[in-house]
Amino acid sequence: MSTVTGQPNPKAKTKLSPDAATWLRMYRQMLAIRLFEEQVNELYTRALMPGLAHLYVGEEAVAVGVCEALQNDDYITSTHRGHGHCLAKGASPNRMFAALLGKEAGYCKGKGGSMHIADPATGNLGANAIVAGSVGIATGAAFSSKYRGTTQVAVCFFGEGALGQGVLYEEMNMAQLWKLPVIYVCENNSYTEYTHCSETTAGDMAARATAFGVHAETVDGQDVRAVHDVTAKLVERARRGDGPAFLLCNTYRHHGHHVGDISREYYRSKQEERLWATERDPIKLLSNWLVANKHADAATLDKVHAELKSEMQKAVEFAIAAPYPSADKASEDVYA
Amino acid sequence: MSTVTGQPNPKAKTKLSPDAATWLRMYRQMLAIRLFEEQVNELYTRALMPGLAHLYVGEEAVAVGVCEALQNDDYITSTHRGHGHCLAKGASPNRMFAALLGKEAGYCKGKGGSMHIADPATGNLGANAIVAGSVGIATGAAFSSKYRGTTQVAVCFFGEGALGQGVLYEEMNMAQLWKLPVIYVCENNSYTEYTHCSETTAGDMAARATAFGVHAETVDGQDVRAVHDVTAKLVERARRGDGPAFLLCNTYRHHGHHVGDISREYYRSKQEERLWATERDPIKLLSNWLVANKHADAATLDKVHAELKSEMQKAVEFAIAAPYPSADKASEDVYA
Amino acid sequence: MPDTNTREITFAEAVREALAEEMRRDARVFILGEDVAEAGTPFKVLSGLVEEFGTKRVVDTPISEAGFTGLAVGAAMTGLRPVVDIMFGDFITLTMDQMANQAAKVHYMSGGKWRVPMVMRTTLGAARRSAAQHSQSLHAWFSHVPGLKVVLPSTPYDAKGLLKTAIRDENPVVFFEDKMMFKMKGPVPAEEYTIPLGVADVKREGDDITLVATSSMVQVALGAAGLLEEIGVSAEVIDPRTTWPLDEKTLVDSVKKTSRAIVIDEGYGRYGVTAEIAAVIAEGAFHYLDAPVKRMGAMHVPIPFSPPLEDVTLPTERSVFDVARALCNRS
Amino acid sequence: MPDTNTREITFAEAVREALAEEMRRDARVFILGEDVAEAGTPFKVLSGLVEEFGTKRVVDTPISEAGFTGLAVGAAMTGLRPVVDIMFGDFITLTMDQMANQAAKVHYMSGGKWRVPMVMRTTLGAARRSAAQHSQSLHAWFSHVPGLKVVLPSTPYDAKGLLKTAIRDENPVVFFEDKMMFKMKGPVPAEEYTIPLGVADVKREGDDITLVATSSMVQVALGAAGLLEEIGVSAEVIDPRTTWPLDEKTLVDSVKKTSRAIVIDEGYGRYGVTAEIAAVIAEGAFHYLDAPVKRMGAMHVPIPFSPPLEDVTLPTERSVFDVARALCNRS
Ligand SMILES: Cc1ncc(C[n+]2csc(CCOP(=O)(O)OP(=O)(O)O)c2C)c(N)n1
Ligand SMILES: Cc1ncc(C[n+]2csc(CCOP(=O)(O)OP(=O)(O)O)c2C)c(N)n1
Ligand SMILES: [Mg+2]
Ligand SMILES: [Mg+2]
Repeated sequence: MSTVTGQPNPKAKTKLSPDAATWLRMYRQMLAIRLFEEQVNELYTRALMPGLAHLYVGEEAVAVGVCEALQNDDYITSTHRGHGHCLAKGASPNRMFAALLGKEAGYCKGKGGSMHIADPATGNLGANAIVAGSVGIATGAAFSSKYRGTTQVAVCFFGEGALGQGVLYEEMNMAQLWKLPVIYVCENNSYTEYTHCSETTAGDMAARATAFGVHAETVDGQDVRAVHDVTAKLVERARRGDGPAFLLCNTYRHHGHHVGDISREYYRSKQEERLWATERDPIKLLSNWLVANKHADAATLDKVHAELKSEMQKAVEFAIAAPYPSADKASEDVYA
Repeated sequence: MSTVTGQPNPKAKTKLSPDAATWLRMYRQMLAIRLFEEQVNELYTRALMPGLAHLYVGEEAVAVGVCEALQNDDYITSTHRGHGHCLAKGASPNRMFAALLGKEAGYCKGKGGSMHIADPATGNLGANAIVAGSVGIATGAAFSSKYRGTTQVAVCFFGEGALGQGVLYEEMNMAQLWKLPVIYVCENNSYTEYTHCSETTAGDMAARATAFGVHAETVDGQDVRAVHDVTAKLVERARRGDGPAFLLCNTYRHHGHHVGDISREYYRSKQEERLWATERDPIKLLSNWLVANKHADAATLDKVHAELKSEMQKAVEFAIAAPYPSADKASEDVYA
Repeated sequence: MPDTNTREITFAEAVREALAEEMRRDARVFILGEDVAEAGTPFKVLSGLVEEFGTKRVVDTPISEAGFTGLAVGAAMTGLRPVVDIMFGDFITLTMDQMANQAAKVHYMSGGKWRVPMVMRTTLGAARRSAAQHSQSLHAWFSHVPGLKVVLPSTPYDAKGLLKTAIRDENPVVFFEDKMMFKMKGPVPAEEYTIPLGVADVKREGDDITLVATSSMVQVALGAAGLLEEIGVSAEVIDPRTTWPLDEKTLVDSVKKTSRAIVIDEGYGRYGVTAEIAAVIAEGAFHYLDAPVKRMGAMHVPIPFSPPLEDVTLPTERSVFDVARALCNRS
Repeated sequence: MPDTNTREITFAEAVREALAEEMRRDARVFILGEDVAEAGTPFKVLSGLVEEFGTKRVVDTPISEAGFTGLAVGAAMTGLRPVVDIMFGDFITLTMDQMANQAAKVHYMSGGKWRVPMVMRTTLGAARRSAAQHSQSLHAWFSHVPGLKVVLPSTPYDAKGLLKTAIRDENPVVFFEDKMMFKMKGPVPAEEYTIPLGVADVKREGDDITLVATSSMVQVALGAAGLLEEIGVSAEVIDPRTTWPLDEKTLVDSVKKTSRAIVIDEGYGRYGVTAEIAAVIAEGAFHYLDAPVKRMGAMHVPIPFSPPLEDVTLPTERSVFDVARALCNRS
């Protein structure tokens, strides 16, 4: 996979112990997602974006930790909260912003919008606006990889709300029966739209996978190093033919369910939000670690920030300037 | 509930240690189901029955052990293999046979047939020809019972094939979240239509309930006393407000998937069938126990057999003689 | 419509009033769905109900559309009157087994013994820049299923009166609300009223052409009727209000009078609601028609996200006007 | 149809041959469904395939219609050509999200970048005494969804040729087989052939009335045409073969010639396939029609079990004959 700035990923094969350069690349990628999403919020606030968007801010360590353990031709599927996954798998901010604005230059020629970024070039099978809607697709991609005899792995991202959809269990059952190379990554940010997971989720989340014989791991979703390490192991396992896995990542979304969800106190406290934004922010946690371990100094990190900021700014400008598709395009692409 | 011969069940309340008379009544009920099903097979062979039917022969201890632990106003839902459940919950053989022949006197006025016996008078919410199709209905009946403040319990019967349907997990999750008085009775006879459960079911069956926090028990489904004991405990538990349970009953169908499934060796061996029919037959197991423990002698059991045989014979004759509904009835009962 | 004590309220308020009144009247009525309680749904249609009726009767569910719809079927059979909330009409895909194979058939299959008095409230309509999985109008599917009734209110007044009737109905009823209409205001009497299912409403009288329009398309048709008036064409606008039962007589009688008809519905045009209604009119008013019955629905494409693309997929006042003008041979 | 080397084979054999030929031709084609392998499905349509192609390519699934349909979508996107088997058409209820929200939309939503070349084979048709949940003909639902194609073969010849084309199509195609037709025999060439989707077939030529019939109703229409001939009415029988794409021209042209039409389909009559086809004809042949287009479908009731009830819910040769006779003003 490529990083957000387009450099090819030098890893020929997943490494279990990444070096400092790798951690720094992950830092850059996480920050890129953060800054991308801040621009999205801006676009919404300035009424430049049609519709709504669901920001990934706060959850960056999951997408980045996982996708850094994948190859370019490995597959992912994503969700309504999907910008982070798509960027981490190598999408270009230019075409992402253009997609969000409904421009022809965007992924999907303006037809998909925020919730449907898809890109064969980076193995992105598509974000999905149906909760758990892509579980079948990811499992099918893993089936296909095994059938075709490749070592491609499929990663299926979803929120803990998807645990409510029965199809998830149907897929995990088949994945385990047939030992398919698929990793179900559950991003547990504790909330569906406006309801806490304790009101919607009985029993134990990870047990919902192990009940089907699916190997499960739980990880701190704010710790990109931990996410990456465990994913790398699960990817190896899947490539070896040992079958599917379920990775429960505990995380948090800093913003509302979507950009318009501003008054949130009826479902979660400001105090809780503050705690996660300060003590548990994945980017801060990584930058502190990088500095503490002398993998980077503050100046380096500031430079990365400045570079990305200007990159995102330019990407937004590209998207704003890009033309809309002409109306006659509406009836194209229905059938292949 | 009533037994098949129509005597009212004297129990005012579930007893945890049934006496000999109760075991004898269960024997009668199991045998009634067996003889009923043998008549159904006859009707099919003699081409007197429209369509097909799925026989419950071999599984009688489950329906009887469970339903004997219920009151008349407790609910059940049933399946395509549902004759046993309906009879055990108190259905009359006359009207059952009439239903199977599509006669007006049948349950459902001939509209439902073998797979759709339903009867409000005995709390039977209906058999269902969609695998797992009644899991929602049973869970909803339990929701209703709790909402209305009654102590009614709902029992949902299904085969292990229903473990493949995602909706089951959606319902168990809600049942546990809301502590609903519903008991999911999984009749594991090792086969769906023509496929062994090891090919369709990954992981551990009971864990599929406990993963959702649902209390699970496993029982020998050929031992009616064991089935009854554990059900009685689960019913008490549900009435107390302690929530749902999952009861895994290991059992076997002696016949084919349906009456027309004659050549079965491509999916299961004659030897296996013979073993279950001889060593593991629930009726034989109970009659042996009754005699060994001097709760009944052979003559008594023979008498029961003779009585039931003639009862079933008469019921079949009733059904054969009963008139079909007139064609204009086809358009009635679409809307209430 | 009684015109004493009539207030202007929004479509969302009308829905909420109907629910609140029926919940006060009948303790068996309860609401089940995602984010229905404290959040009052993303559209805020249910705001305040949990405060009055508590979480026993306004129940937040997991994201399990099949599961809670099925649960509602069982609850309805055993003495309750569930009102199920499916946030976006696109998600009825997940409930088709519970609705078509269970809810719709229980009464018939049981020979009339069990009943399923439940309501499913859901949405339809595009134009919110929500793309293909959040913009569909799939009411044709349910209209095709015997045992279900299907309601498509187009004004606050109709929404309230029809929803109250739907809740009191002994059958499963699916109630589609246009997402774009929630904030639309209209007159609604303070006193109680209900509207029977199966009675079309003449939203505007006219002589030259009949515009049969449902839900979101009623305002479009009324707008087109206004434009037509400017060129001397008098359009009658009829809202069937329910696709099943369908008030065929009112539709056919109108076309017998006007001799021309356009059927406008926001579902996909092909194999959609417009086909049935057009076929009914073409047969019933055969000898009166001066021109073929025209149909206008959503373009036969998944709804695109990009505004200039989405906008061309839907009938508009202008496109209806153009078709009507051509049909009436005006230039 | 080439008439050299033509054999009489059953509909089931024709389906099986199409699958076997395509599986030999293209290693990406595989079959997924319940009891498809050793059992060859309850209808034995697939008998023998697992012996030739092994369990890698003929895959028994759990009873998870949504699950394995969704899996097929992903497999199709990533280089395979799944043929999904849904045992009874009644169970498509469980796959509506995977088919309508995923399979049908992936290509469009991705701006044409991903493709979903999959086939869903399923059944339709009543009259097997299987009651309401095993007798439905729900192809109208899929016909309503842009992005899907829908095929309804009515003979062994059509079944084979159309299925081969469906498997080679780059889009999701739903293929409905009438359960009562599996044992019907008909001529099928030994040499390879395919039939394009979207081309109607004139099953019988005639001048006085057009009977448009699909799937199971084609034989009924042909039977009725025979009865009509006895009273001097010459009926043309046209089978659209695919409801989407729909060969409107052939249908309309026929009615322009005959001036009368009946549309016969085994789905529920209301909001069904007959509505669309009747509306297309009524519009396209407006100036040629001597009588309203009539529609005949399943009675608008859940299919009952009891034989005398079930029998009256379906169009028959006799009822089609009666309607046609009345339409042609014969007594
Ligand atoms: C099947 C379905 N039901 C409901 C919705 C509406 N919806 C969109 S996002 C969402 C909450 C998702 O929560 P979760 O899966 O935890 O993801 P998160 O937003 O927290 O990342 C809901 C209910 C939907 N898109 N699809
Ligand atoms: C949703 C659905 N899929 C498939 C079928 C076809 N079918 C009927 S019974 C059956 C097997 C059921 O197996 P199980 O649940 O174990 O019950 P058993 O027959 O063993 O009692 C199948 C696949 C169905 N009725 N419903
Ligand atoms: Mg969440
Ligand atoms: Mg079984």
